[in-house]
Amino acid sequence: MYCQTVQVADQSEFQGGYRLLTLDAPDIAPEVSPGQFVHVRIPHMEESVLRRPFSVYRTEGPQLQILYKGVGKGTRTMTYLRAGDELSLIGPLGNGFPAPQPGHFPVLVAGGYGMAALYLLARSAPQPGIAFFGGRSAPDILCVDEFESLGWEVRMTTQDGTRGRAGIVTDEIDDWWAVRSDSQPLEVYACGPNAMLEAVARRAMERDWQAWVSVDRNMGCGVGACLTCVLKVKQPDGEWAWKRSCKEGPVFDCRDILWEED
Amino acid sequence: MYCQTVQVADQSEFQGGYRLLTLDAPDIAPEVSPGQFVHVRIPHMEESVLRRPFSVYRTEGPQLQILYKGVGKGTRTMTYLRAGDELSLIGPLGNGFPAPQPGHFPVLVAGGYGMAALYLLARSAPQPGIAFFGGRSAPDILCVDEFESLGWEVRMTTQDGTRGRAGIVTDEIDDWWAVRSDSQPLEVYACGPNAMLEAVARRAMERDWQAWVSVDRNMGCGVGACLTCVLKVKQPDGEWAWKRSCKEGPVFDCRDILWEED
Amino acid sequence: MPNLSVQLGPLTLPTPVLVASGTFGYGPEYAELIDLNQLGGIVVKGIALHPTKGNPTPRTAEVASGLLNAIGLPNPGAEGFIQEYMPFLRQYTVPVIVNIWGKTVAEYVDVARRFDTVEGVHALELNVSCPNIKEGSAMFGTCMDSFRAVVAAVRAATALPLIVKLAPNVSDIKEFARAAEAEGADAISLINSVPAMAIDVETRKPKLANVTGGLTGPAIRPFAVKLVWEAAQAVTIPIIGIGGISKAEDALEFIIAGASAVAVGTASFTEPRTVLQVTDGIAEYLERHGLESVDSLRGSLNTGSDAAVDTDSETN
Amino acid sequence: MPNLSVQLGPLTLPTPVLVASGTFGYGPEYAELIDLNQLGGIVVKGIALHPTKGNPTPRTAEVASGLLNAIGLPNPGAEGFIQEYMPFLRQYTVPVIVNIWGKTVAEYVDVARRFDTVEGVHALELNVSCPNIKEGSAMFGTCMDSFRAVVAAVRAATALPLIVKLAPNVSDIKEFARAAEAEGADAISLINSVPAMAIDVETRKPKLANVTGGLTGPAIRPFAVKLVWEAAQAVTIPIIGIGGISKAEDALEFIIAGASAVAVGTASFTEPRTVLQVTDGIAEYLERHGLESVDSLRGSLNTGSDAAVDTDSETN
Ligand SMILES: Cc1cc2nc3c(=O)[nH]c(=O)nc-3n(C[C@H](O)[C@H](O)[C@H](O)COP(=O)(O)OP(=O)(O)OC[C@H]3O[C@@H](n4cnc5c(N)ncnc54)[C@H](O)[C@@H]3O)c2cc1C
Ligand SMILES: Cc1cc2nc3c(=O)[nH]c(=O)nc-3n(C[C@H](O)[C@H](O)[C@H](O)COP(=O)(O)OP(=O)(O)OC[C@H]3O[C@@H](n4cnc5c(N)ncnc54)[C@H](O)[C@@H]3O)c2cc1C
Ligand SMILES: Cc1cc2nc3c(=O)[nH]c(=O)nc-3n(C[C@H](O)[C@H](O)[C@H](O)COP(=O)(O)O)c2cc1C
Ligand SMILES: Cc1cc2nc3c(=O)[nH]c(=O)nc-3n(C[C@H](O)[C@H](O)[C@H](O)COP(=O)(O)O)c2cc1C
Ligand code: FES
Ligand code: FES
Repeated sequence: MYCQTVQVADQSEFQGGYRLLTLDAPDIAPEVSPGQFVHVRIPHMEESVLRRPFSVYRTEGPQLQILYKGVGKGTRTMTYLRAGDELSLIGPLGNGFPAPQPGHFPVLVAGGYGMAALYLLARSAPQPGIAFFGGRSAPDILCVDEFESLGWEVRMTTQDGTRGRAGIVTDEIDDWWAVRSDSQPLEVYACGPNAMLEAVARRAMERDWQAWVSVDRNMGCGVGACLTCVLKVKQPDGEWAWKRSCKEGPVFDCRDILWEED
Repeated sequence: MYCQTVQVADQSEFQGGYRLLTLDAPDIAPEVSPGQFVHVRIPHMEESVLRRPFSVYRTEGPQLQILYKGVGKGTRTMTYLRAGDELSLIGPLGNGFPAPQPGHFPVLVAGGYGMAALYLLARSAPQPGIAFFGGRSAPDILCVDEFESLGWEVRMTTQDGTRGRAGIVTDEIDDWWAVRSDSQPLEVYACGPNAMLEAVARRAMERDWQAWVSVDRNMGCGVGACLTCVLKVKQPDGEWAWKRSCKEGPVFDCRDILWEED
Repeated sequence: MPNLSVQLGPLTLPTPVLVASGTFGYGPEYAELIDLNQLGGIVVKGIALHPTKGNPTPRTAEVASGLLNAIGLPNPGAEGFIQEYMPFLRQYTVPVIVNIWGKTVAEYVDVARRFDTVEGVHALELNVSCPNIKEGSAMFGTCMDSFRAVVAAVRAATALPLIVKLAPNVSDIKEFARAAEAEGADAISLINSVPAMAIDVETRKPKLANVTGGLTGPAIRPFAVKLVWEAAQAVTIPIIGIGGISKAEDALEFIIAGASAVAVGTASFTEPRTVLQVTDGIAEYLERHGLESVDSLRGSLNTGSDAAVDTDSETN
Repeated sequence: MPNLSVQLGPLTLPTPVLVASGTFGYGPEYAELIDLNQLGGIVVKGIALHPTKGNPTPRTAEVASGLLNAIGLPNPGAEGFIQEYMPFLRQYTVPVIVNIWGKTVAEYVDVARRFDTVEGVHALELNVSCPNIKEGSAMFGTCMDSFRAVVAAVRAATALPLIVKLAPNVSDIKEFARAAEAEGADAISLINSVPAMAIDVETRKPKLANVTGGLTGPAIRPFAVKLVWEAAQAVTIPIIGIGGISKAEDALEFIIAGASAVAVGTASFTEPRTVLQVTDGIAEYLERHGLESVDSLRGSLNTGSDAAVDTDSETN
C-alpha cells in the first residue's frame, strides 16, 4: 500500500458516459491484484474531505487505468483532469478476488463499472470462461472486445434490448445454466449493482456455486480506520458482525453476507 | 449596476507577476467610469464565500480588462481562467474619481495596481498631466507606454533604483513641486498602498492641493450591505463616521479621511 | 404552479424565502440587482434605539466554506432608520421585518415600542443572540432567565408579529424554543451566527479586530439543520430556518426538517440572486413532487425504522 | 532544530501533533503509510468495557468542508482491544492514549480501571462528549453534575494521566474546562464533533441512518479555535486542540490560542500524511520565528489594543 502523488498520463472518453483515466503510478500499478481498488484524492475539490474509490480496470507496466462515470460532484470534477496533472492515490487497497483455481470454470457477472473491475481477473484466469454483462442500454455494455480477445465468451443483456438479449443478466445466466453440460465446478465472480449481486448470490447458494461478490459501499478512509464502509457478515456462531468493505472486502464470499440487510 | 455571467475573452501574462484578464461584458464595460471596480466571483473556489474586487484597467467597446497579481488564494485561482470560461461579475461599483476639471493640472500618483486603476482617468482627462509611479523594482512599474502615448509625462521611482529614480514616489513629487512654475491649481488622483496614499494626502493638505485617493479595504458584498469595507471619515461636526469604501468610496477626498486610523 | 405563500402566525409571506438580517442591508443596497417584491421578506440589519458605530476593522474574514464576522451591529438608530429607509421600503409590497436589539430589557422594549406605530413594518425579529447584549453578566440568548424576561417584555410592548431569533450555542435548543413559545413569540428563527475565531499565525493576531466573531455560511448548515429539526419537535409555532443556505436543496433541508420559511444570509454576498434562485428551486421541487404548498412538505423527514427517533443516539 | 516535545502534565509527547480518536483506528490501519514513531501520540478509537457493534449504515456523509459521522462507537471492548492491538502498539515508542467511554459512571470506572495495569498504555482520554452516553436523562458532556461525577470517579479509578475530552455544544465551555481541572484531570482536549445533520431532499431521509451525527473537518475549525482560546483562559492544565486541522497553519492557530498540543482528525482520511506534514510545518515555523519550543509560542495571541479582551464583545 502506498500513498503517492501520481501523474495523469491520459484521459479520454470511453463509451456510455464512461471515461478512461490513465495514471503513471510506477509503484502502485505493478502491485495491483484483480479486484483491488485505489482511493483517489480529486484535485480542485477543496470543499470535499473525502477521497473517492475506484477499481483498477487495467494495469500495464507502470500505468494503471480507471474506467469511471461522472455521477456526482467528485466524478464530474475528475473529468477536468488532463495529461500532466497530479493527484494523490492510495493503493492498492482491499482484498481483491481469490485467484480462479485450475479445474474450475470461471464465470463473471457484471453491471456498470463491474465490467472494468473484472478485467484483471479475466486476464489472470488460468482458463477463459464465460462473462454475463448486463446494462440498461447498449452503451452501458463495456469492454466486450477486451474480454473476447482474451478468449472469453461474453453474453449480454440490456433492459431495452438494444444490445444482446432484452432482460436482466440473471435471465441469461439461468438459461445458460439450464442447458449447461460441462461438469467442472463453477467459480463465479460478480461486481455490479447490489440487486444484481444479491440475485447472483441467491442462485449461487441454491445451486452450490462458489461465488464471490465485490460490493460497493460508501467509503471514508479506504484503509480500515473509520468504519464507514461496513456491511453485515455472518459469524460462525450464528451471529453477525460488521466487516469493513475496504479491508476485509470489497470481495466477500456470497454465503458470508447477511443479505437481508439492504 | 449589473450582476451577470460574462465570458473570458483572453488572459495573458503582463509584467512583474501581473496578468491581464480581458472579459466580454457588453452591458457592464460601457458603463464603467474611471476609478470604479467590479466584484468577481472566482470559479472553482467552492470553499470561498466571498468575491474579490478589481479595478477596471481599460474598457474597449464591450470588453473590460483587469490587471491583477496572484497574491492569495483567489487571485492565484484566477490564473487558471482561459478564453471561453464564464464567471459572474457585479459592476460597475463604487463612486469612481470626480472628473478632472478643465483649467486644473492633473497629477496621478500610483503604486501596484494603482497604475491600472488610473488609466481610464488619464484617458478621459481634458488635458494630459504628470504621473508619478513608484514600485519596489523595475518590473513593478506598469503601463508606462500606455500613459505616455496619451501624452502624459511619467516619472518613475523604484526602491532599488532599477527603473527611474532610486527612492520613493514622494521624493520625486517633492522635487517636481519645488521647481514647478506653472500656476494652474493641481488635481491629484492617487491609488496605491496605504502608506503612499497617506504621504500624498499629507502633502496635499499642507500645500492645498485638491487630492482624491482610492483606498483598498477588504470587501464582503461590494454593494454596501455588509459593512465590512468601512473606513473612518471626518464629519462636519468634528466627529467621525464609518463610510463604506464600496459605496461612498473607494475614492475619497483626502481631507475627509481620518488618517490616524491605521 | 404550487402555492408558495406561507403563514408565520399572523404574518403572511408571499414566498418562504427571506433575506437574513445583516446580509441585505436595509433594502436599497441590492434593489438595483433584485426585484425586492419577489422576496418572501426583508429582515433588515439589526436596529437599536440609538445610532451605533460598530466594531473596528477588520470586521470579516473568510474561512473554509464560511465567513467570520464581527461587524458590531452598526446602525442609524430606530429614528434614523425610519427616516432614511422606511420611505424607500414602503414603495414595495415585500414584508419588512425589523431586527431589533438593545443592551437592556428597557432598551429592547423602547425600540420595539417605537416600531409599533410605523407604517410598513410587518413584524419584529428579536435579536437576542448577539453575544454582546448583556444585562449584568447574563447573556440574553444563552441564559434562560434573561431570555424569558426580554421575550416577555417585548411581547407585552408590541402588537406586531414577534419573531425570536435563537442563539445556536446552547446545550439544549428545545428549552429556548419552548420558552420563546411560552412567552408569546409568534415564530422563532434560527440560527444566528456561531461564536468563532481565526488567527493570522504570522502576525499572531486575530483575523478580526474584535478577536472573536460569528461563523456563517455553508460550514454551519448541518449544525443549523439539526437545531431546526430539534426545535420543530419542541414547539408548534412556526420556524424560520437559517444557516448556510445557498441553493434550493439547502432550503428544502430546513423545510423538511420542520421550518415554515427560510432566510438566505451570507450567500447573498457570493451571489446576490441566491434568494430568487432558491425560491424558483423550491417551486420547481414542489411541482415535481406534486406538492401543493410548502406546508405539505414541512416536517416530512422520514426517519425510517432503522433510524433513531430521538436526538440522543450515538455519534462517532 | 527546535524542541518539539511537549508536556501534558505527567505525560511527555515527542511532538505536539497527535491523531484524534476514531480517525486513525487502533494503529495498524495506517502503519503501512506512516511511521507511527513520528507521531506525537495515537489516540485510539473509543473503547468500552464490552464489545459494541455501532450504528446502521450509512454512517458518514460529506458536507461543505466537513464530514458528518454517526459511526456509533463500535469497538472490540477493552479485553478485545488489549489482546488484538496492544501487542502491535507495544512495538512502537509512540505514546498510546486510550479513548474510553461507558453508558454509566460505573462502566467508565470499570473500563478505566482495566487499563491501569496494561503495559504500553500511556494515558486515558475520557470521551464524555458522545451524545448517547446517558445516565438517567443527563448527558455527561453537557450536564454539569453528571460531568463532574464521571470525571471525579474516573480520576479516583486510574493512576494514568487523564485527559478529559469536552463537548462543544455547551453555552459556556469555561465552566466545563474548570470543572475538569477541579476534578483532577491532567489535561483537556477539545473539541469533539459538533451535533449536526443532513437530509437527502429527494428521498426526504436523513443522510445518516442514525438521523443525527457529528460534524468534523475544516468547517468546525473557527468554532473549535474559539472554544480552545476560551478554555485556555479558564484553566492552567494543558489543552489538546482539535477540530478541522489539515495543515500546519491550522495547528498553529490552536497553539497560539493556548493549546499545548493538537490532534489531526478527519484530515487523515483526506491525506494520511497530514499528521507528519503538520509536524514538519510546526518545526519549520518555530525555526523561522526563532522560537525554541512549542511552549514559547503557546497562548501568544496578540489581541492588541483595539481588540476586545473578553469574549463578550459584539458580533454581527
Ligand atoms: C470499491 C469500489 C470500487 C469502485 N470502482 C469504481 C469504478 O471503477 N468506476 C466507477 O465509475 N465507480 C466506481 N466506484 C464508485 C465510485 O466510487 C463512486 O461513483 C464515486 O465515489 C462517486 O463520487 P461522486 O462524488 O462523483 O458522486 P456521488 O456518489 O454523487 O457523491 C455524491 C455525494 O455522495 C457522498 N458520498 C460519497 N461517498 C461518501 C461516503 N463514503 N460517505 C458519505 N457520503 C459519501 C458525498 O456527499 C458526495 O458528494 C467504486 C466504488 C467502490 C466502493
Ligand atoms: C476597490 C479595489 C480595487 C482593487 N483592484 C485591484 C486590481 O485592479 N488589481 C489587483 O491585482 N488587485 C486589486 N485589488 C486587490 C484585490 O482585491 C486583492 O488582491 C484580492 O482580493 C486578493 O484576494 P486573494 O484571495 O488572492 O488574496 P488574499 O488577499 O491573500 O486573500 C487571502 C485571504 O484574505 C481574506 N480576505 C480577502 N478579502 C477579505 C474580506 N473582504 N474580508 C475578510 N477577509 C478577506 C480571505 O481569507 C482570503 O482568502 C483591489 C481591491 C479593492 C478593494
Ligand atoms: C455580515 C453579517 C451581519 C449580520 N448581522 C446580523 C444582525 O444585525 N442581526 C441578526 O440577527 N443577525 C445578523 N447576522 C446573522 C444572519 O442573519 C444569519 O443568522 C447568519 O448569517 C446565518 O445565516 P447564513 O449562514 O446564511 O449567513 C449577520 C450575519 C452576517 C454574515
Ligand atoms: C469517523 C470519526 C470517528 C470518531 N470517533 C471518535 C471516538 O471514538 N471517540 C472520540 O472521542 N472522538 C471521536 N471522533 C471525534 C474526533 O476525535 C475529533 O474530535 C473530531 O473529528 C474533530 O476533529 P477533526 O475536525 O480534525 O476531525 C471521531 C471523529 C470521526 C470523524
Ligand atoms: S472506508 Fe474507512 S473503514 Fe472502510
Ligand atoms: S463590502 Fe459590503 S458594505 Fe462594502
